[in-house]
Amino acid sequence: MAMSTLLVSLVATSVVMYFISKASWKIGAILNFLIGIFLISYVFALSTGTTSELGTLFGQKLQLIWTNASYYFSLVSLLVIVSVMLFAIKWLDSQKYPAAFNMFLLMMTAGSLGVFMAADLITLYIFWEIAVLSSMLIVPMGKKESRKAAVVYAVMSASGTYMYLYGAFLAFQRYGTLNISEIAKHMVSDPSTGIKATIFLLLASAGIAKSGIFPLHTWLRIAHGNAPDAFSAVLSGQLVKLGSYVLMVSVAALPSLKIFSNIPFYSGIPATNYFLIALGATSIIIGTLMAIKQDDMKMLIAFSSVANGGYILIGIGTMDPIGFEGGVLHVFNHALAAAVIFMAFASVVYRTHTKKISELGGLIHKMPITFLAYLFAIISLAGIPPMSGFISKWMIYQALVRKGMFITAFIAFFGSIGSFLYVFRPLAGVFLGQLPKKYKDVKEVSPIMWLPMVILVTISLIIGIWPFPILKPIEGMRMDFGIAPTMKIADSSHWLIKGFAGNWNPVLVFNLFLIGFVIAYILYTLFPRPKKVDLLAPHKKEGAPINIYTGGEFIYNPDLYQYNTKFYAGFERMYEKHPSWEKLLEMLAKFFYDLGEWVHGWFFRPSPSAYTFWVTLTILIVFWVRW
Amino acid sequence: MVAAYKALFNLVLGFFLVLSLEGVGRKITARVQRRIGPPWYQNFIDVFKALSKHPFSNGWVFDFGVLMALGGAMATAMIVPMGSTTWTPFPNSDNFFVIMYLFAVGALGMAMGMVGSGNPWASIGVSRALTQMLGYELPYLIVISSTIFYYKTASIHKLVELQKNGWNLLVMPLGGIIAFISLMGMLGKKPFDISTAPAEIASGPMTELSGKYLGLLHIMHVFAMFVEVSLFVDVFLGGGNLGWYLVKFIVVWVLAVLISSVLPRFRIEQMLKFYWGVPLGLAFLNALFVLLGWTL
Amino acid sequence: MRRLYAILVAAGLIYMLFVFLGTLPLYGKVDLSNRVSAHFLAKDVNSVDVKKWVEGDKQVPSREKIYGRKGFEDESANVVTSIVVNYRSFDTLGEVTVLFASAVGIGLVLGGMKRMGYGRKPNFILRVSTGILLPLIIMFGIYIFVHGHLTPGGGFPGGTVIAAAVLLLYLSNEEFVANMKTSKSLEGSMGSLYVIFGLAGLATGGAFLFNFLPNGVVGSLFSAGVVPLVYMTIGLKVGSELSGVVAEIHEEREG
Amino acid sequence: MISLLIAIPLLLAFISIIWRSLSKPLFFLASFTNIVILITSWFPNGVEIHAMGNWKPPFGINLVFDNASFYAALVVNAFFLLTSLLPGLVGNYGIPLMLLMAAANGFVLTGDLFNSFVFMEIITITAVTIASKKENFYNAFKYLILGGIAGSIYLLATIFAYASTGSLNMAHVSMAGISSSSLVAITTLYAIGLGVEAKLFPLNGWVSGVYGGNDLAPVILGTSVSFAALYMVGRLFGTVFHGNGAEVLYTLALITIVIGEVAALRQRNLLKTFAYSSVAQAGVVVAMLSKGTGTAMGLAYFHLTNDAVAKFVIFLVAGFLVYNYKNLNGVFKKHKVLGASFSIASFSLVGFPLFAGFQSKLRIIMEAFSMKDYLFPSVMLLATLIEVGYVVRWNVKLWFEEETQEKAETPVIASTLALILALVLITVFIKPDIFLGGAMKMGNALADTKDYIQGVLSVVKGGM
Amino acid sequence: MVYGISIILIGIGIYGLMTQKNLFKHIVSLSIIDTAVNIFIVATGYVSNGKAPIYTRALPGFSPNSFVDPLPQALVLTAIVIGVGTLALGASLLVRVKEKHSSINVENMKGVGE
Repeated sequence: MAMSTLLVSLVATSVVMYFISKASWKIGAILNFLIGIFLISYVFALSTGTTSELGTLFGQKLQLIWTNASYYFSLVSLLVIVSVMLFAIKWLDSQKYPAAFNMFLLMMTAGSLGVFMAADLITLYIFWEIAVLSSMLIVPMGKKESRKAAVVYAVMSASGTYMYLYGAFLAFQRYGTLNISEIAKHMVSDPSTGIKATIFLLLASAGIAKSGIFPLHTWLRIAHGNAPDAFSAVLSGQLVKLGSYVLMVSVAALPSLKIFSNIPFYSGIPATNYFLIALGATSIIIGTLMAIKQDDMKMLIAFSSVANGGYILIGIGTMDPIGFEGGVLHVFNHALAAAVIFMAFASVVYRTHTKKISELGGLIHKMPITFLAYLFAIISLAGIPPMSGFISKWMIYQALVRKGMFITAFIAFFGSIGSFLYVFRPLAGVFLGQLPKKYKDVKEVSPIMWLPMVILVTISLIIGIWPFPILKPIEGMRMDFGIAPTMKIADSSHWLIKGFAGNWNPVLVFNLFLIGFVIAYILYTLFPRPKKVDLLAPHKKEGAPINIYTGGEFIYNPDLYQYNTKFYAGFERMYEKHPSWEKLLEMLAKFFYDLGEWVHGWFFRPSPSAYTFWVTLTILIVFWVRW
Repeated sequence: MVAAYKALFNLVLGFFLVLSLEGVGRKITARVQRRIGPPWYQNFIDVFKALSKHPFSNGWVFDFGVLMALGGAMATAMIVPMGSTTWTPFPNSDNFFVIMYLFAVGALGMAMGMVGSGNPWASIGVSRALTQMLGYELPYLIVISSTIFYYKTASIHKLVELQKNGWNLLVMPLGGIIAFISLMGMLGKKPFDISTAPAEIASGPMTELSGKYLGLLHIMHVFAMFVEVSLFVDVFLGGGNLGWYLVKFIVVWVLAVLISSVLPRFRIEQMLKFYWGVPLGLAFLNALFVLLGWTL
Repeated sequence: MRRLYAILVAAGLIYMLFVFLGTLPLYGKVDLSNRVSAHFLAKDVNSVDVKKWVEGDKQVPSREKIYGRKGFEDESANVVTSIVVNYRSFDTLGEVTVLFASAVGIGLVLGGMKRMGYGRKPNFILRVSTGILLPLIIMFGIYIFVHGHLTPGGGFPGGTVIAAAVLLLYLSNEEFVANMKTSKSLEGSMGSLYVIFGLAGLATGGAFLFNFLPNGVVGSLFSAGVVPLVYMTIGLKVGSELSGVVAEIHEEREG
Repeated sequence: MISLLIAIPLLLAFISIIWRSLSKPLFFLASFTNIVILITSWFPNGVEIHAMGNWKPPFGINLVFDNASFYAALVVNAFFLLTSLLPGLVGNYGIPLMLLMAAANGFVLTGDLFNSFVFMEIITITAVTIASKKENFYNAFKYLILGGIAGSIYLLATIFAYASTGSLNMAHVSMAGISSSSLVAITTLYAIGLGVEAKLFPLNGWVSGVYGGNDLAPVILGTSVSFAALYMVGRLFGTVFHGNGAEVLYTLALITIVIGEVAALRQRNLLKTFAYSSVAQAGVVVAMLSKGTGTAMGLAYFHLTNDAVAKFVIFLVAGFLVYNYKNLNGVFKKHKVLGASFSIASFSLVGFPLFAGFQSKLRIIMEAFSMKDYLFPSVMLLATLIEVGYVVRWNVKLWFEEETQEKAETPVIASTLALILALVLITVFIKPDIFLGGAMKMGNALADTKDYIQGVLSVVKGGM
Repeated sequence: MVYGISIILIGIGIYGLMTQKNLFKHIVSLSIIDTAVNIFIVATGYVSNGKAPIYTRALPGFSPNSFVDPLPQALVLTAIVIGVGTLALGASLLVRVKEKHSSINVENMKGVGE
């Protein structure tokens, strides 16, 4: 099936899916999942270089092309989406609008795939909007706040998108083509730096908005935090990656190093890229600091997505071979980790109906599989071996240190260590500690819901040990974009990943960890067996006290013996009175509202007298100007 | 196969060296504070005693966390080069960042296991420990980054080799000092023992530990300290053959103990403000010097 | 302050219009031969070569005698009427429609039910003189629109005069209610008649509002083809329409 | 034949004043006949004129039937036909609607400046009448005053044109050498006079009150009449005055776009929100018209057609909702078909892909860029951004908020119509030629002054 | 002169529209503008020493510029009627405005918030 046929029929199918789901949403969800599986197999079967044509739009051919980048991004997206589709088969029974959810999820899938397949800027835009529109319609299916979230999301996303559109047409006006590779060629030979930089930044701004980079990051909190729970996994794991893709297109597919070689800023990185890197760095700081102080677990991970978007941008922005690979690989890592985390949270919310960390605790006793999935996901998110998350962070550090970008490196380190803090907060507050009494009858979610999490975590672990399959398309991408094409970073024959300053062997490191663990286990079994302490004693028997150390006192209410409110109070206090960008943007929105009020009050509401005044004044001004 | 023996040797040496040095450290502290103090082998006694007692387990995550902590720490200890290429078990994987992050596995395991005990004091302790990490790691990583930038390698044994003509401490003294201050925090010595703070939060993460759990975590702690001090010795003091390496190791240790024995404990914000003040600034200054080529 | 701004703006507008006046020919110094109206006056529109005319050859004839002759394309002695009802009859249809639309609008807006009283008895003189004046007024109105193509006046003034008669009735008699049904029927049928005249022109002459009746002698009563007929329908229509408006304004809503 | 477009509705209006109850079927009959007449004379592809009373131009009044006026008349009458299918909406207003239809047709078809003034006044008066439905008197009155002033200014402009050319015929005026200062005076006055009906800022104060005041006014005024008014902008400034005064329109249009969207953003009344949106879209169209080339104008009318179709759906649905529900939260849960049509139409308005608005907006931006105009696209995109804000907000509110009220009866015809039009919007995305072909012909016809003059002044056809 | 008067009348009408609080005075002002414009139109057709464009026994023939321009007069006839229509509709609207908002003074009207 040609790519164009696939996309068109996917969009059409999504509408059909609504009516199927209307009859039975379960069948719809299962069909969705099967379509997802089919798409994965389809993606595997396509060979790079395949092209397809969607049609013509105002004299421009809408072309699709399958590249390494398309393969990689599509695969990552589909992994996330298909997992969520599987997850949704059960999870949807807690939702109000299952039919619409199925429809828009499938439509969004089509849109995302189209974005990755697009060979020209306008095709990209079309599918981009399809993805945005359909996802925007899923967001408000959540709780009350999600309505506002949808609006914020739409506006933020649109602000990036329209800048992109402007850039695309600017490029078209100047170079007479919309094809990305053609534009790249023209831009290299274009002498005017100003226009090139404008086009570059305008194109990138769509990515900035979508992947939650600094000035336009605020929608992530509200949208990811309030969207239907399972859909947050798609938002954070997949949709945000559309932004990363566009950033990659604008930085790498249009070879920014060559295009802007006349404005180097610092260690060979052009000022334009450096600007993006600075934005990425700011995002890391904001994302990390804000994530640390969140009590709403979904918002916490939403801010973490801001920070991780920053990593991706920094990695890609350096255009250093290893940094680029790191940035691109981070897309995969964050996608999987965020998807699992959000699905785990969705499971928690599914059972407990709250997403406040301070209202939860001790769920490990009830939902161990969810807990484990979450645990491995945060290990990956925090960039700790042996999960795959480490590889990309390691690569990004390599690039930063090599380029001598110490401030950026510092911020990256800050974000990385900060991520330990924030991922630990839900771990401690939701899963560990004391189980509140009201949740004593909570059960683990059904296998349909935990299976996708486990699968994704397993993939992440396997890639952490043996990353070469995923590094292969990334290397291919790097070759396509001509970033140090002779360099080889992933050396699968020696099981090595080569950095500029030292290599490492993921298999070896994993084995060492395994050996350490085995030794520890041997030591553990050598010594006397422990007695079990029943942490759930107060839940099982009315009037039983808590079994752990309480300073000699008797505590009967486990809810009281839980530390999860203001987990990092000591640190949070230090930046309580931080300036808020979100407030600034809200002020901007309010400004427009007030302007509307003003306009309405001055020009539209008044009596005929005022109308007359304006008409006459306008005549006079026109007369004054023209005469 | 040789590599495996070397790695094993790392473990053995690390265990005995640090455990005895801990004893020595207690002795020194006692002397500074005009006490007699326990014998130098007291810590061996403590560990084995703890291991032999019947413990209580607070659930599977508690057990799992302890194992993960110990496993992670040992895995890291196996990679760390001891002063020279000869004593580098895995020359292809001794990348600084790999060591740093592998090290974090142990820390995470411990934190998870301890919070899994269900005791809020443990949670508070972990929260403090993580915050402290945010404090000391940043100046440290900047300094190490500038070192890597300067020597163009992140591989520890190559760094050691490149210091043949002069210690890194002498190339960038500022960096060395900052790294040492960070090392104090890493070791959890006073004034940076905020996370355990026995008198405040009932030993923090260790609140629920008993018997062999206490022993196993002590061993984990031993390996952790081994890794931390070794890294400092390798990166700043030029390593040297095994003998020299041990001497440097002991000197760094004793220095740290001496400093910590005369200082009281910071509060958590004080600690952050301290690290993000002068040390971080100086670390950036150091980085600037490196960039400009103003090294000694 | 408000008045000051108003004065300033109004003064600005006046200034602007004065400046614009500069683009117009001076008052009274108009050269009619440059304008289309020259040919309306000369009644030779159909013989003008448009191609040459637009290029500057104005072809203005000088005619010794028009009054009392026949054989022109249009025969109303009143040139304004010939423009209004013949050359630019379409405008007039629009004009009729405006009035109609406005009357319909008033009906819809006011939509009253019963006659509104003035609250005091009409004056004796008024009551008595109404009876004397009414036929005169109506006759005068009819005269005006019947002679529209000969003298100043026409359907609109005539209709208005007739409506004035109805107003007089309303003023003089509190009980008087105009027969709306009749007036609406008259209004509607007269309006339709105008359109039907137009359509008849379309049918016979191939153009909407074509003057399909034979012309007569300029200056005589039975001349100018459909012009007097149209003016009569207009007169009746306007009369009934404005009477309707008068009636509607005198209605009030229950409660 | 084309004079029937005006004559039939007029005749039927006059007849229905006698038999009031017939007004609704007669209205349908009139619009249906008009559409049939138009279909039988599909795209003349040349300039055909109908000289009234056989008085040849420039002396008599003539109707001009070319691609431009055909397409405009088609759109105008189509919306009247759609409206006539909704008896509940028409109510007592059958006669004003017929008159409005006649006037709009006359306005579109006429080739005479003064005649266009007459029709504009009929439009104003009938529109005021329609605006006063549902006791919306004060707003109707404001519209009347503004319309009156605009009419006076339009009339002044016409007189200036007559005084300096000696003719009222558009073709003649456009070819007569008018001195440049005189041209400035005329175009300034025309810009202002038309600006009121074309909803240009700050002459559009009436819009929110009139469109927001009842259910009928926006449906017909926001679609047909606004199309007719904007057609006249193109005719006057494109054909007759060769783009003189375009910069005035351009500037006013840009301000209009921003102001309209900003005002819409802040609105809490559904009808008024989209009334302001209509203002902004008129700005887009006028800005594009001011470019003066055939392509630009064609795209402008393409956009306007899309906008009008979308607005018809939106106002239809919104009118139904506003007058049947006190609280609009989540009403679409009860009226899924209406909701889907509304959403599709509003998304088309924004210009999301899959809907017609995308085709026109993108083409417009592209065309503006190709003319090296960088300001207009940026203003338009900024406006679209604001538009996204309120369109999404309304959609979310109407679909997802918790509903509170009992279900009102679903209007079957309105739902069907809305759905069909929504599907048309999707079809136009796939096959833009449905609207684009005609609109481009219209644009080219408007831009081709020479052809127009030739057609009107030398090929004198009495008949037809 | 006539031009001047008509233009000043337009100004007066505009001034009235802008300053008056009573809505009926708005209609009056609008009517003043209408009238002024009509005067203006007629003035554009004036030819010095031109006669009224009616053929009578006294004026049987035609030569250029012997009559005043009849076309503006015809236009004015139409414009006047249009003005009347506007005026009548406006007045009837005001009747209902008064009923609904209890006043036709802009400042005292009730319920015209939005």
